[in-house]
Amino acid sequence: GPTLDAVKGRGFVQCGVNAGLPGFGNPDSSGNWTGLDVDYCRAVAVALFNDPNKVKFTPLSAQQRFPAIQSGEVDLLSRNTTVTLTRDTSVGLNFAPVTYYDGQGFMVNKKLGVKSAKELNGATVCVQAGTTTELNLADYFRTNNMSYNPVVIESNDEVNAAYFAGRCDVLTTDASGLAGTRAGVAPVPDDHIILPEIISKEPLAPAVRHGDDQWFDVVKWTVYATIQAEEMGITSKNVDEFVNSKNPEIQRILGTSPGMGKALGLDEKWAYNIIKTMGNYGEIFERNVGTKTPLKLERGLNALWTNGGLQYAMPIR
Amino acid sequence: MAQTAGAARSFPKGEAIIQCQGVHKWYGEFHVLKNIDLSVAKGERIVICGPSGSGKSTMIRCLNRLEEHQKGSIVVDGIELTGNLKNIELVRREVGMVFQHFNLFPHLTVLENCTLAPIWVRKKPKAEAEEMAMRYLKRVRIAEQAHKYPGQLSGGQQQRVAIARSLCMSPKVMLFDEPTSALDPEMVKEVLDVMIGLAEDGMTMLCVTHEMGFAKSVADRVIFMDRGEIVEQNTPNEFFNHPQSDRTKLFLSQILNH
Amino acid sequence: MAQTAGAARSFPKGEAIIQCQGVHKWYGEFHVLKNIDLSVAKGERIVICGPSGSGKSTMIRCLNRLEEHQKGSIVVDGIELTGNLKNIELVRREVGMVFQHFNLFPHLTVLENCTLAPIWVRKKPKAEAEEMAMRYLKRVRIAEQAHKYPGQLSGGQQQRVAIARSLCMSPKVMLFDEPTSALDPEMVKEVLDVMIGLAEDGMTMLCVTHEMGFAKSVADRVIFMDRGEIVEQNTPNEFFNHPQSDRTKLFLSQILNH
Amino acid sequence: MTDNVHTGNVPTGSIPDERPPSNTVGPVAWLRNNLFNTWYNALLTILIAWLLFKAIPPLLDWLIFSANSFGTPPQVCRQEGGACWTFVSEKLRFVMFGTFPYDEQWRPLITIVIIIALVLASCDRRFWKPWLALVWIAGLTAVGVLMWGGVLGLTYVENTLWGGLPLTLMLSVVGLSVAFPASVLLALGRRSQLPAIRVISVTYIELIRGVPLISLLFMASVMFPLFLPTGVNFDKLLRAQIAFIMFAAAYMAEAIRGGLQAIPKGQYEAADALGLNYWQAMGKIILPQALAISIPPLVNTFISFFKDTSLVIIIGLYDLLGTAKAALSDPAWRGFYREAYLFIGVIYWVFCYSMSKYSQKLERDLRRGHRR
Amino acid sequence: MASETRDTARPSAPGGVSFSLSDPTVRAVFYQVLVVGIVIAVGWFLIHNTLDNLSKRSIATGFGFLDREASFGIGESLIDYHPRDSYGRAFLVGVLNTLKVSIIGVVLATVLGTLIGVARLSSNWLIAKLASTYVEIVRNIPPLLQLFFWYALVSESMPPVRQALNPIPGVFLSQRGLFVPVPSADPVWGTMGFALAIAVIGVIFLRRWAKARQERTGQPFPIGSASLGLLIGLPLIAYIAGGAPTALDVPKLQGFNFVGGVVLTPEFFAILVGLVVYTAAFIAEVVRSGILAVNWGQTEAARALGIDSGKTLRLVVLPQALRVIVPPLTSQYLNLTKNSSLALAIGYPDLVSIANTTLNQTGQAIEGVAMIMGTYLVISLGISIFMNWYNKRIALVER
Ligand SMILES: Nc1ncnc2c1ncn2[C@@H]1O[C@H](COP(=O)(O)OP(=O)(O)OP(=O)(O)O)[C@@H](O)[C@H]1O
Ligand SMILES: Nc1ncnc2c1ncn2[C@@H]1O[C@H](COP(=O)(O)OP(=O)(O)OP(=O)(O)O)[C@@H](O)[C@H]1O
Ligand SMILES: [Mg+2]
Ligand SMILES: [Mg+2]
Repeated sequence: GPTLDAVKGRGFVQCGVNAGLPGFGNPDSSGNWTGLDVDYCRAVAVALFNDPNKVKFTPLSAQQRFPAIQSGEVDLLSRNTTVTLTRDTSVGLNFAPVTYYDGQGFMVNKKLGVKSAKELNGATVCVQAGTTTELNLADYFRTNNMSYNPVVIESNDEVNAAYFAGRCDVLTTDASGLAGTRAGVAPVPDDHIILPEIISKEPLAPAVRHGDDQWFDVVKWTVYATIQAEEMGITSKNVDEFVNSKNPEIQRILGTSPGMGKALGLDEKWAYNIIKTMGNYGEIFERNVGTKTPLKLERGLNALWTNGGLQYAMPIR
Repeated sequence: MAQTAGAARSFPKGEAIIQCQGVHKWYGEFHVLKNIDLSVAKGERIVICGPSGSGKSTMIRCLNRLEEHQKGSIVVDGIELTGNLKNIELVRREVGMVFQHFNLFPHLTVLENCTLAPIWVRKKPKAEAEEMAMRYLKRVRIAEQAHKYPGQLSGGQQQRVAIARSLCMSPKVMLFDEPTSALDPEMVKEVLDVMIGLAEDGMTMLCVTHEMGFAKSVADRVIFMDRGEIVEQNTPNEFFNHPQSDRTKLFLSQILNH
Repeated sequence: MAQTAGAARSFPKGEAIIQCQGVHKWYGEFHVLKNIDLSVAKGERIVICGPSGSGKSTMIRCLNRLEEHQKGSIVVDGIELTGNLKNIELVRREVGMVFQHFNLFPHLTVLENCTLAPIWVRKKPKAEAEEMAMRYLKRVRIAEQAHKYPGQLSGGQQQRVAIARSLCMSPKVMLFDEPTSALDPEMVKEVLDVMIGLAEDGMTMLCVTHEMGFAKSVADRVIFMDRGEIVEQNTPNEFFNHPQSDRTKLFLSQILNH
Repeated sequence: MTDNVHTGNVPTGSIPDERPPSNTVGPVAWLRNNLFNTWYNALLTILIAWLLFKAIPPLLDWLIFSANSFGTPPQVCRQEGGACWTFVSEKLRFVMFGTFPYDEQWRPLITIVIIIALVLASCDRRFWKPWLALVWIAGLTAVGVLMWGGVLGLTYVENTLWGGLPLTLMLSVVGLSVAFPASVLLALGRRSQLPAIRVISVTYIELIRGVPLISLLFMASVMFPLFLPTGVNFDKLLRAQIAFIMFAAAYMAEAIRGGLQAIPKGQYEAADALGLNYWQAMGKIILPQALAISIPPLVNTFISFFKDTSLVIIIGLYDLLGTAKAALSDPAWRGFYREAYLFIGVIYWVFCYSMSKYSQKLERDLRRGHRR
Repeated sequence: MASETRDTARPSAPGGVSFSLSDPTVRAVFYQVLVVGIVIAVGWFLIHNTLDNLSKRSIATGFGFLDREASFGIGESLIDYHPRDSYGRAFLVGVLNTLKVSIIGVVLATVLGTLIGVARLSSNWLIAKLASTYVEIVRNIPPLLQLFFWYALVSESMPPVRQALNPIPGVFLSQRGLFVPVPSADPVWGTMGFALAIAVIGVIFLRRWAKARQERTGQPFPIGSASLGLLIGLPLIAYIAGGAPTALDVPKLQGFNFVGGVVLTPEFFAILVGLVVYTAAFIAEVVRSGILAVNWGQTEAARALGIDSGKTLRLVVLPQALRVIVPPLTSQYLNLTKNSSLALAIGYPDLVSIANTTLNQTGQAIEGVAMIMGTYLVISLGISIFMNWYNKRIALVER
């Protein structure tokens, strides 16, 4: 397909990411991009070129992301984007498997003494422009017969700044984002609490634009490969031990028995490379957002189906 | 004053409408007018000449307080010109002025130019003001242009309108500051003709001009200024034929040979 | 043509450098030039006069196609002026023009004004162009100002530079459009002197002017225009002393009495 | 005719000059004329003097006297009140150079110096010679080499990492130098005798001038590839630059058109009469004068253009304003926006103010050169 | 007397026709065809690519989305708006917000700019210097930076909503903005509005009558104070006649926020103050140069006629200065309107910000940007047409 050819010809992947969401897409103090979304960009680069650095990151605001992917400004949008029907159809996107199951939540200052989102009638809410968050917020207050004052600002930084300055009572975004903001941005993290209500389903997934199914396949199976690897216990540390495994399923994934790579138009070692350099889904999760990170997120819905979560890879065969 | 040649002559003969005594003026450090004594009788026609920069304009502009003098006294029509705004406005009503560059109001028609001051200063009804304006416009032979704008007229026509505009205030004195020097030669005559007509009607006039023909034919008195002082004043006849001071002679030799 | 008084006389005597035949021109609906027939011999000096608006400027501006004529033919130095840009450029090289308002290029020095066209149109080396320019500037007695800007010169000096600038293209014909009418009276003479010098050197000249002294002393022929037509043409002597048409007589009485 | 005007002995005046009365000159007279000439002016003077007296000491106090010295940690700053200049010293390099690799930041520094030197050199009218263009080409090449690297042993730096003052300067300087020739053509096009060319120029100019710059930037930053064949694309910085050029060209064309209109018809005629062709007449006669006349409006366009480079923050490029905001979003330093905005405000101001002063000087110079 | 040559009719076509490139008409046609060709080719290329790309990526096009439910909230709106309204209505809210800030901004900037421009010409040295300092500082700093500054200033230096400042009873100032009380609903307000309308009509007639009277008798009528009296007096009478109700809708802190009264939000405040302060500096320059452009001779001539300084300004100087001022003032108005799009950066829901959200929720990028540009073009065109009409009306008639 045209996108895949273009990427191959160019020698790197153009990936749209969040400009500043700790744990998902964020440049660290030395300017290196980090985060779960970022790691999936790298994983695709590894699948194609066996080099996690063959990616060029384009930081995008919520409002810029769809025009950017539509226009071809980026090949892959990995920017905590919620899968919705409109986006799949009229925006013209194809969503890869969900990399993070999220839900929208609220953060408030402890001093307000609010315990539940149901108590937020009349509150002023800071929200980023052009997100599903903005829509869910409206829906939630509508269904609960409450009113609110939105303060809608374009960039995430500005939204956070407005909230912490006291312009709003409530900050709303995906729960994972709230955790990141509280951990990384709040002047005093303990002054703020995240309310228990999760008001929406926010399955976050990488997306590509319509028109190149092969490229879509590459991205889709890159994600599945990491999940499948976790299911089988393959990690970046022990992957080499599995190379000689007799398990035909493992052989197929790691390319010991050929065929899968060719079908995707990739090197037979594609999955091996991904796991070796980026790790499996669990590793990526823990590294970026897990309990040992400032975000301190539990696996929850993002646990494997075998552990009662939702992460379920399609069979690689 | 002994210095002023011809000062011994008994000017003016009639009742004085303008009286300047010991008038001095400075621009910053620059002494422009030096001890000006001048008395103008009702109906008198005075031509002022002198080299460029000698203070002619400054002097007549002091007479309606467009410039402020710093020493001496100026009394016009019985009113002394001091800082008092009321007095100044009273004097300005009685003193008409025509400028070198016409200074018509470009956003008003000829007629409106003429009626503006009568309506707003003399508080005349519009109809009356217009009627009078048309009379004066006719007199300067430009009545048919009354509804044009100044920008549509030639220089000579504009200057005639400017004269009519001043006349509409029925002034007692008219000041002219080189009224023809910004005009094309063909237009000089039409303006001079109007001024001669005015003079014949007995208007008190002070006119800064280099048109010596005009001076000879209408002036009662010619005043020669140089470096801020009145050097000589005399009847035109005497002035042109028997200039007293060297400076006058030099000046006359220059302009008449030209 | 029988209509044109004096047309029976045998002008021009020599070889014709300019030939106009039945030239007409309109501005919109307004007929400015009517059936102009004119032939100018090499070395001839022609003065064109006539009331304002009679089409004098328009006529000579047609001769180097600053204005386009709509009917008739104009041949200059053997080249017919049509829409063809090549021809127009060729003609303009051979025809110098001096305007009422000088139209010097204010951003260039006097010398640069003079060398611009020789360098870019005649493709002369710079040194040669400058040398020639200095020669002509000397001739108009202004060489010492060569490195000043036009804005630093008086009107008379500027007009002399404008003449020198035209001469630098070594034109075969010079056109003058009221070259002295924008000048202060003191400066008229210096420009006329230069033009007289040119005439004495045998330059073919067409000059719109009201300086009748000039016409009398240098012109081979005086052309009188009115309302877009050539009303009369004759030697200066005849023209001034025995004007044929009434319009000419009226005109002469006006300008001479002024 | 004899030259009689300036000969002969000029007699001197008979009354000697006197000094003006003392109450009309000197400082007291100045005060009276400038501050207390009427009763309402006297009142206003007193009122304003009182306001200034109220406002200036606290301002100076915040700025200087009770300002915290360099090195005071932010927590202390917050308690002390006063300006916290540590913020500026701490974040100076980030604000100035953005995310350019820390150890390589001497490169953007030299870039700034080169660009400023180029601009200063071009300000001197003696240097307005053809070789100046060569110096510019050389200078901009050097800037490119320094910023990108990848040759001469310099490490390669992607332009997504550029930021701060070099980015601001490059966007405006490169933008203006490309937009300028384009705008001259547009201005000529708008005054062309050929209807089609005139219509196209007018449409372009009016269309661009009718919409806000940010909508153009937005289009350039995210929608541009839609307009190109699939797979063809330029880099984002370049596209922002193109948007700026399109924008600046339209505005500058209008400034130049004003100058063209001010050239008297006689100049065109004189050029024609000398036999110059269209391009010679334009290049040698009309444009030099028209551009000189257009300098004040042109410099005004330059100034507003320089200020407008700050809008790239909206499409995610880190120019000077972008880096300052990024520095402010550091949780440790949140709230020192007065210091941050004051600092970059001063930088912008110095550039713009010197430009406007320069244009005034140039205007005076040019006028003096041409007139008596 | 020689008979005149007959006026002949103008020939319809010029004489010789030739087809070389040095013939200007051929050349003109050639160049124009060339340029138009290039423009059409480039345009076709871009449009073709766009359509191609859109279809390849199966992106829906068209404006059908405008009828769909917007389902996002908007912070402030001049008309009733609810998330269940359509995208079209949301966009309209944005347009109205843009118009609101532009119109109020234009008025305030004109007033402030005129004051400062006149102050720069003041004979009071201190005022003149102060005004020029203002102009030099404000003009030379990017407007976006000034907006950020104003926004940060309100959101950081105002007290939190619980500790709102209460300078006048009923008026509250906090991070949520300025809340002021409005009179609560009462029939008397309607009557007062009616009385005001009558007063306006009365003033118009009074002016006519005064003018006619002056024309008749020459006596001017104190029209200014009389109109003012009428405009204030009539509604006041209506108010008292209606029982002089004093009930106010006073904002009260309720839950998270003040309820009641009207609010000036920080976002609106920041964008308005930012635009006004910035544009006023430019308008000041326009006004100053306009006044300076009126020849001093005009003032002298008026003075010499005995017209006092106030009337000189009103009757002679201002009418002429306006002609110089209006064209550059028009471009300042246009700039202010276009700069209102910077509202995006500080969260004021103007048309750009709402269109951006819309195009983001719907994916209709091209339509969205087209709507933004189209709306601005229409607004700009409207301002230009109005100002050009006004300029024509006051233009000087020249020879
Ligand atoms: N506003 C001013 N400030 C300073 N000096 C002035 C001012 N106006 C005039 N002068 C100087 O005062 C002197 C007299 O000027 P004035 O205009 O009265 O001369 P004038 O006799 O009318 O000359 P001209 O024939 O050129 O009009 C001149 O030297 C002039 O330079
Ligand atoms: N561009 C133009 N458009 C329309 N009419 C014009 C134009 N130029 C000149 N005319 C008219 O053509 C007529 C002839 O003008 P021209 O300038 O040739 O007269 P002239 O004899 O040179 O007069 P003057 O002595 O005033 O220079 C005049 O009536 C003038 O109004
Ligand atoms: Mg004078
Ligand atoms: Mg003429």
